[in-house]
Amino acid sequence: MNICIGGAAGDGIETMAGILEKTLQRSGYYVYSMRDFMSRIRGGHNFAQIRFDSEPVKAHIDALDILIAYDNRTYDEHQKRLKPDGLLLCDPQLGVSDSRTLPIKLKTLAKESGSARTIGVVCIGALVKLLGLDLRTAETVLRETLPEKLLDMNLTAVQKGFDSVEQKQTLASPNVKGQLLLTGAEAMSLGALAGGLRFYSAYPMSPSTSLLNFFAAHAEEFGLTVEQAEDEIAAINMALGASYAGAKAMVGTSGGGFSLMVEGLGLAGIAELPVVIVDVQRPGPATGLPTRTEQSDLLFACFASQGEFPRMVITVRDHPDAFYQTARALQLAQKYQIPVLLLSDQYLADSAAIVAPPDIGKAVQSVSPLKQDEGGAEAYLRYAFTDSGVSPMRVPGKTDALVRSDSDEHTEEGTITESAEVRVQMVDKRARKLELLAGELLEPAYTGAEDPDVLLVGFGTTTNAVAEAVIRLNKHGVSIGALAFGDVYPLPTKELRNYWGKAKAVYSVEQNATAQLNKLIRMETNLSCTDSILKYDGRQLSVDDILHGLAAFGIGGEVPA
Amino acid sequence: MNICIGGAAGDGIETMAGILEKTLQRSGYYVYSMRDFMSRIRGGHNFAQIRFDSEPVKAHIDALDILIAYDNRTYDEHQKRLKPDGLLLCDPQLGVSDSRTLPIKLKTLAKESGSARTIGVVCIGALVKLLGLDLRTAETVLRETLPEKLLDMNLTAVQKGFDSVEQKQTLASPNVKGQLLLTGAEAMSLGALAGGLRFYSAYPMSPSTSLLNFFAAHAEEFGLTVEQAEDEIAAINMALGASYAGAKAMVGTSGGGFSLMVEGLGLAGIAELPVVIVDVQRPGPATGLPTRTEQSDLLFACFASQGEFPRMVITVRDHPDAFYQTARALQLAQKYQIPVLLLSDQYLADSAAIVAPPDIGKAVQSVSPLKQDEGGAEAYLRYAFTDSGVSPMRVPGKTDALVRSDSDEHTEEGTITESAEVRVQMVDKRARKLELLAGELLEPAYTGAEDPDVLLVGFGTTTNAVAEAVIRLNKHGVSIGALAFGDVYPLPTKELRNYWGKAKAVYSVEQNATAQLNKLIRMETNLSCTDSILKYDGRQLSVDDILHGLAAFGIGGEVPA
Amino acid sequence: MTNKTFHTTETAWCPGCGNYDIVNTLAGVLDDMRFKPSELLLVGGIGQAAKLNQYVNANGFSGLHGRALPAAVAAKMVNESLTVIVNTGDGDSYGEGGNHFLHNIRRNVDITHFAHDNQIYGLTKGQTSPTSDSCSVDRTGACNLSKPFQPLLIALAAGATFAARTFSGNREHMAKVMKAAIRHKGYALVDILQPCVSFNKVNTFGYYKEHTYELEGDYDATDLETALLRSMEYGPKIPIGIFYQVEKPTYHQQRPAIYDGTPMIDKQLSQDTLQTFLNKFA
Amino acid sequence: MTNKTFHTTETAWCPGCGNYDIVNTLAGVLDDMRFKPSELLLVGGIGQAAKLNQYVNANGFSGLHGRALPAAVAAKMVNESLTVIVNTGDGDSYGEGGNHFLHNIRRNVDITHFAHDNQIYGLTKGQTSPTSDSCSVDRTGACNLSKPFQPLLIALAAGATFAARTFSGNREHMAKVMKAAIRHKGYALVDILQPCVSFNKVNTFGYYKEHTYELEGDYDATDLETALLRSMEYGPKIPIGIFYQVEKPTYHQQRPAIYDGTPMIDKQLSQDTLQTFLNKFA
Ligand SMILES: Cc1ncc(C[n+]2csc(CCOP(=O)(O)OP(=O)(O)O)c2C)c(N)n1
Ligand SMILES: Cc1ncc(C[n+]2csc(CCOP(=O)(O)OP(=O)(O)O)c2C)c(N)n1
Ligand code: SF4
Ligand code: SF4
Ligand SMILES: [Mg+2]
Ligand SMILES: [Mg+2]
Repeated sequence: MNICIGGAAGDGIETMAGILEKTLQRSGYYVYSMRDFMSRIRGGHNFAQIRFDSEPVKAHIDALDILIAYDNRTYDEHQKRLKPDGLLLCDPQLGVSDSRTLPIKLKTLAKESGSARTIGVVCIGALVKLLGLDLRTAETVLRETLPEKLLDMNLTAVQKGFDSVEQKQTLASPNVKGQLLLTGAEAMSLGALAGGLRFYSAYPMSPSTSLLNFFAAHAEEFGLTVEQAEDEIAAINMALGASYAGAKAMVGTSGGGFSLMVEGLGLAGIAELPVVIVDVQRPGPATGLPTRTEQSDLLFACFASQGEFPRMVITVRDHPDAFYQTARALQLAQKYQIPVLLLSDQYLADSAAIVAPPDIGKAVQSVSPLKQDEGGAEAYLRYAFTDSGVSPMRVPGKTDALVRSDSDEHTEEGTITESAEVRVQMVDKRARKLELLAGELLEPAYTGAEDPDVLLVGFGTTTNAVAEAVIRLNKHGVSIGALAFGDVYPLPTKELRNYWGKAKAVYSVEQNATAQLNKLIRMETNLSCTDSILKYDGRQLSVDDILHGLAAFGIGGEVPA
Repeated sequence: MNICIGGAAGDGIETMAGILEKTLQRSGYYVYSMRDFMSRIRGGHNFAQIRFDSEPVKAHIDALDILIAYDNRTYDEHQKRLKPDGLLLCDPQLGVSDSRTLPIKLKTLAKESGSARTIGVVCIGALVKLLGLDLRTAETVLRETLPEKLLDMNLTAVQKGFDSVEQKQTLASPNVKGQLLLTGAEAMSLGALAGGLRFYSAYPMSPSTSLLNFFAAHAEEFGLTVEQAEDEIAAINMALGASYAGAKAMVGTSGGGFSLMVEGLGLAGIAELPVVIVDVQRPGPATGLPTRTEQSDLLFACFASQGEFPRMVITVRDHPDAFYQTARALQLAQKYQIPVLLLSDQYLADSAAIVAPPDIGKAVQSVSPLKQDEGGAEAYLRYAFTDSGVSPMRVPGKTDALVRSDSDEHTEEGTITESAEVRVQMVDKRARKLELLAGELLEPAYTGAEDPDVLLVGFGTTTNAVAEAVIRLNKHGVSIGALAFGDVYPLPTKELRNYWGKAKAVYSVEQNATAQLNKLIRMETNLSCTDSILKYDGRQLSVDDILHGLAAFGIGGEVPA
Repeated sequence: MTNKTFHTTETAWCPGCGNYDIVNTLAGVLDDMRFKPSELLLVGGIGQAAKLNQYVNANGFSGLHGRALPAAVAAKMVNESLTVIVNTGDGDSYGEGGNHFLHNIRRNVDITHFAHDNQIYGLTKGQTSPTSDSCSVDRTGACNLSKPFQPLLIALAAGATFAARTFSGNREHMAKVMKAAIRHKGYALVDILQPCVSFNKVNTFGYYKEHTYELEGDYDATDLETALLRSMEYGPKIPIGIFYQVEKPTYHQQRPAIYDGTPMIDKQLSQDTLQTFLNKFA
Repeated sequence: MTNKTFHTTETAWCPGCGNYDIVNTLAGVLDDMRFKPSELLLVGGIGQAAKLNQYVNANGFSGLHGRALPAAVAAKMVNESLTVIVNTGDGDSYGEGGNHFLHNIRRNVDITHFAHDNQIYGLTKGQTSPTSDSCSVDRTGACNLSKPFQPLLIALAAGATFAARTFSGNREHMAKVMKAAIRHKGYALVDILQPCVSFNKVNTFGYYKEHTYELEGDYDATDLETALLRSMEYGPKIPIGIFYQVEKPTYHQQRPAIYDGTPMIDKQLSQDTLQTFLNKFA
């Protein structure tokens, strides 16, 4: 089932979607729910799209079973996607003439319940009935979610909605238990906590603000330093100061803020200060489309900052990945004393999904500790020339040794040098970390036929939609497979070369305009894709988009849902 | 002849080198002079290296004919490079025992002249005699260079130096006339003026400060707006405001400052504001080696900023190139309404060379005007969807039409939009400029054998050293050639593919640690170099370094100078 | 809209937002002052307030968050015939843009800066801004554990030649102050108290209405000491008006050799001049 | 060097530079105050002044130009047992770092900030800094056509709880002020007038010696009005001393639930707590 709820900003779409998701979760379903917001607080057009099933759902699709339209604009924008046998749920006042309409006097019922603002809950009541869910589940969720003083009117509203319609659907009885409902931002935040986060600084910026909100809300509970910085430059430099002083530190931002952090990224590189930088991508350049999604900061993340130093770029694929990769990123940053860039995007950050409870222990153990190599010298040398390239890091104040850090090129002691020899040794020392790091890389996940004729390559948050498209095509006999990169730089190349050798054609699937993954692969492996499926209108590639894209290349053709 | 003058910071090496270069110029020689400074004001070790000849000289070499040592450190650091029959000029007080020594009582003579600070001029006097130059030429230069009140003592000093030695060399009589002596920074500044520069803003940062100093010194004379900004973010945003208002604008900085400008770069991209950003590179990351040289911002320049938009990256190869490319960059930025990044480095910025007087008219005509395509609409549309991708740009206040610029994605009128369709059209419109721009690209310059077995590829300021190495090898029968890129992104590929097809092995020659040009070529063409000659100790690749690097690959072997 | 020349268009602001009063008043002021749209340049950063230029019939530049001032002063530098007015938020002006605020006051370029001060980050949904009230004042929502930023005091400390405060709900006062600010030769700051109905539930229209009062009729706006002290008065009673106004040489006036009245964009360096200059390197 | 524990090493400064007096005095002060090198963290940005930490026997962090303060306050946030002292230049503190200056004063983290104010950009060879004298004072070399930046006045306007000025050539005075600043609970700014012998030919040792005088014995450093007014006195006579000092809750004190005395780096979130929290999403 795929439900879309649309209205203006300020209509409470977000709240209603949240309650509905929770009700579906408690009713035992798998849920995947995405958001599409405008960059305004009132008016315009926002929508949430909630897909649920008794089988796992991990991506969004286009075709709708139910459309809930608060206003005519919602109807106009989405009715094409509503299936012929779909259900349009709206107030008769809208005056829509569509045979799929199930009119409910939403406004009247809401007012009768005590406030026009309970419209959403009236809808939920109606949906509960229509879908054959238990009204008590919805009531429990309302009780947990709403403030005391609003509860009564909303309980009335949900009942009125429930009573206003007849049950229409009998769904497969679901039985999903003990799973969590998490947004991408929540999964990432929790992963950071599992990874040992102690310090978070940020300047508000959509769509990364949910991370700041999360950490700020729980700073006391978890004893974290969480600081809203005066700008992004302050945020990254604070994180580096905290990291130097011994706290695992992370910053979160979106592209524009990341641009301002680039000098700090270089400081992390030369001073070998562990830090995780989260870039929750949105369409650029500059302000771009502030509340939409894109994967267009990939090459920027790989080459940001003057000069050269080892870094790692990880793209987050889905909710579990957001948890595990964030925990891993913090640990890798610490182990190799490097900056780790974590690329997410608006789509994932704001989407909610039902996932198995993440395993904290597993997250913590995902990175093996490094056998510390203190270098040859007796005195403490912060930047000792070690074989691994990783020098002994100590916490200032926790040792009698003095700890020095420097943004200039420096000696093993950490003091400025202009020596040509030391410069070369230091660059080489830092670069040596890449050798160990290579063994740490996670190969891309593969989905599909064993020896695929067609290979798709993608990264980050398009992963599950690509996989679903592949599975569907496999079912229709198409020999296709997909590699989904999480770690992208350094680029793991084993599986890539393996499958590339088998495939007759390779396509990259990317949420950007210039096929950046394709470029990166070419740069790193000398392999070049046949073509690419690209989307850059700020709306995430759906399973359908991928199927259509492939069809345009003559692959698969018309594939029924 | 190759002369090195070394001493501590504050010893006046810079002044002395300047006077000597000018004297050599006036004596009719070609001169190529480089600088090696420490990041301090007094003490340490600085040197200038001046190569001159009656034939054009365009790069520095290692072997020295004359070493002028103000102190023992200079002797220690450079004596190995002094030829067996070379001349060491120093005060006997240094106590150096070296058969190549020509002791001169520099300190005594300077004091006798009236000030210990005239040591450098005493040396010049001695050099004039040793090299068989005319003392009056040096005197004229002193008169032009020094303030009135210091003149007498310096004229005495130059005479004393002249009298202190016997003429040792009889050089080929030179006859170079009407040429200019320019540093790289001067050539670039003059090119900017030729290109129509009206606005320059910057924050001081070595090694780019010479540009700011130049423009600030001549702001009144040339009627320019020159502003020292509070930080680099201000500098770029000022330039963009000035550009919007109709002034050709440029900013200059080094890597760290460029990092801070990246968000502004994206603004130029989406708002289609012409601007030239000069990055005078130094070794990074972060503070790195502030007064040294490197070519390690190449990939950063190509991919800096979130999001995607057309840009152009030009690397400056030598002094004439600095002039012409800067003029061209300003014009290309204006023609295509894009940001143009100009990469120079400390080596070129601080080096001085004798060059033919640049042709201002030629510089201005190097970019042909665009046939303006106003788009279909009647009203003025700042971002009209045109075939060329270039929309009509007007100057606010100079037309009744209103001019709007926006960092958000916008409509043809320049107002915010969130429409998926307009977004795609706008991205495509901007990207279309690349088609015309492709016709504008300058292919790399080729030097060497017609069908080379070995191909070198390089970019920017290593160009002339690479060319000199190739010419020397050609003379010794080695089948080798070199392509030197000026325009690098978009990468012109015609000559590259042409010569690559002929060569058996291809090496990139780069002043960085990760072979960034090699990576870029791979990304853009799927061609991969056999290996690379890399230097990243902050000191520029000399002709000798290249010859040694090739010898290590079994090419050329021991090549006499 | 009462106003024709500078008519405003449909906005993306919330119904009831204080920005409506500001844009409408400004449009009226511009009309009263008989500007032509084409000689006006409205500049904004990013935020709700910063969108203002999108809604007014004039030249418009929407730059980056926090970076309105550098773009605005530079446009003025190269074309002094433009009247340049910045409209942008408190977060934009004093948070992300704090350094430009400090240093552009020092430059005294002849531009006008209307800071829509809703004491909150509106567009990003209600975080604490530099000017948010102190947390010691009992409240829910965004507030400052740090010392709240005092725009007028800081502006005066940085050397502002014009510093004023007004309230969007007092349209007459706002119009008067806006006019004086636009007429002022040099950088003029007007901090405009502006209710954000969606996120700032404390500093509401009613709150400002109740707490603001106009500076006395005999207030001497040329006395810096007074201005400093009165600008610190921000609590139960909030004075509005022009706190300080003096004439000091503007950026352009200080550089008469460069800025002679002809906009820089109308002048060109002749190839001959450059050729003559080149010869110095021979 | 008279001092053993915090002995300084060879420097890259010019002979005669005011920084020598500063580093030597500071080493003495640290010794007097009986710090252990390992409990001290000296932070700098980039510039001549910023190199100071390289020459002292203590923990040292040399960050980016203009960005010393954010790194310093964050180190203190996560480890309140460190004594954190920033030494950096006027360009670094007030130019590139202006926004951090404003907002970190507001945070009132318990750190000390010694701004070596040579009124010039030293390391980059003599450009105008925000504090360079006004061009109206007849002079050669770098000077400000913009209004010179007044560090103490701005600091006070931003809400500093400690603001002082001293002169590197008056070592006794400097030592006294340094001690008070280090002891102060909260952010303490000391603007140290420091001759740059290579580039600032106007504000020399002799100049400062002649123009500076100490604030009166009965000066009341707890009165903000007085402090504001006296901090503007900068001309023929330049007062030095502690202009303002009051106790206000520090960053840590304002967040007792988070900062309980145990440095944050010594605490960990237990897997159990996190597990329990996770269950809320079921
Ligand atoms: C570099 C950067 N950082 C953050 C943002 C996100 N952002 C957009 S508007 C805004 C704050 C708006 O607050 P304010 O300036 O007070 O304007 P208001 O919306 O309240 O009118 C922020 C943080 C951005 N666009 N760019
Ligand atoms: C981002 C950045 N911009 C510019 C510089 C170049 N820079 C280094 S030190 C300095 C100024 C130093 O002046 P100040 O802070 O007053 O210190 P001083 O040398 O006078 O002690 C500048 C501009 C830099 N390192 N980084
Ligand atoms: S969020 Fe606040 S400031 Fe923004 S439009 Fe709505 S009311 Fe106005
Ligand atoms: S340049 Fe000035 S500040 Fe720098 S070391 Fe020399 S005297 Fe000191
Ligand atoms: Mg605001
Ligand atoms: Mg200074």
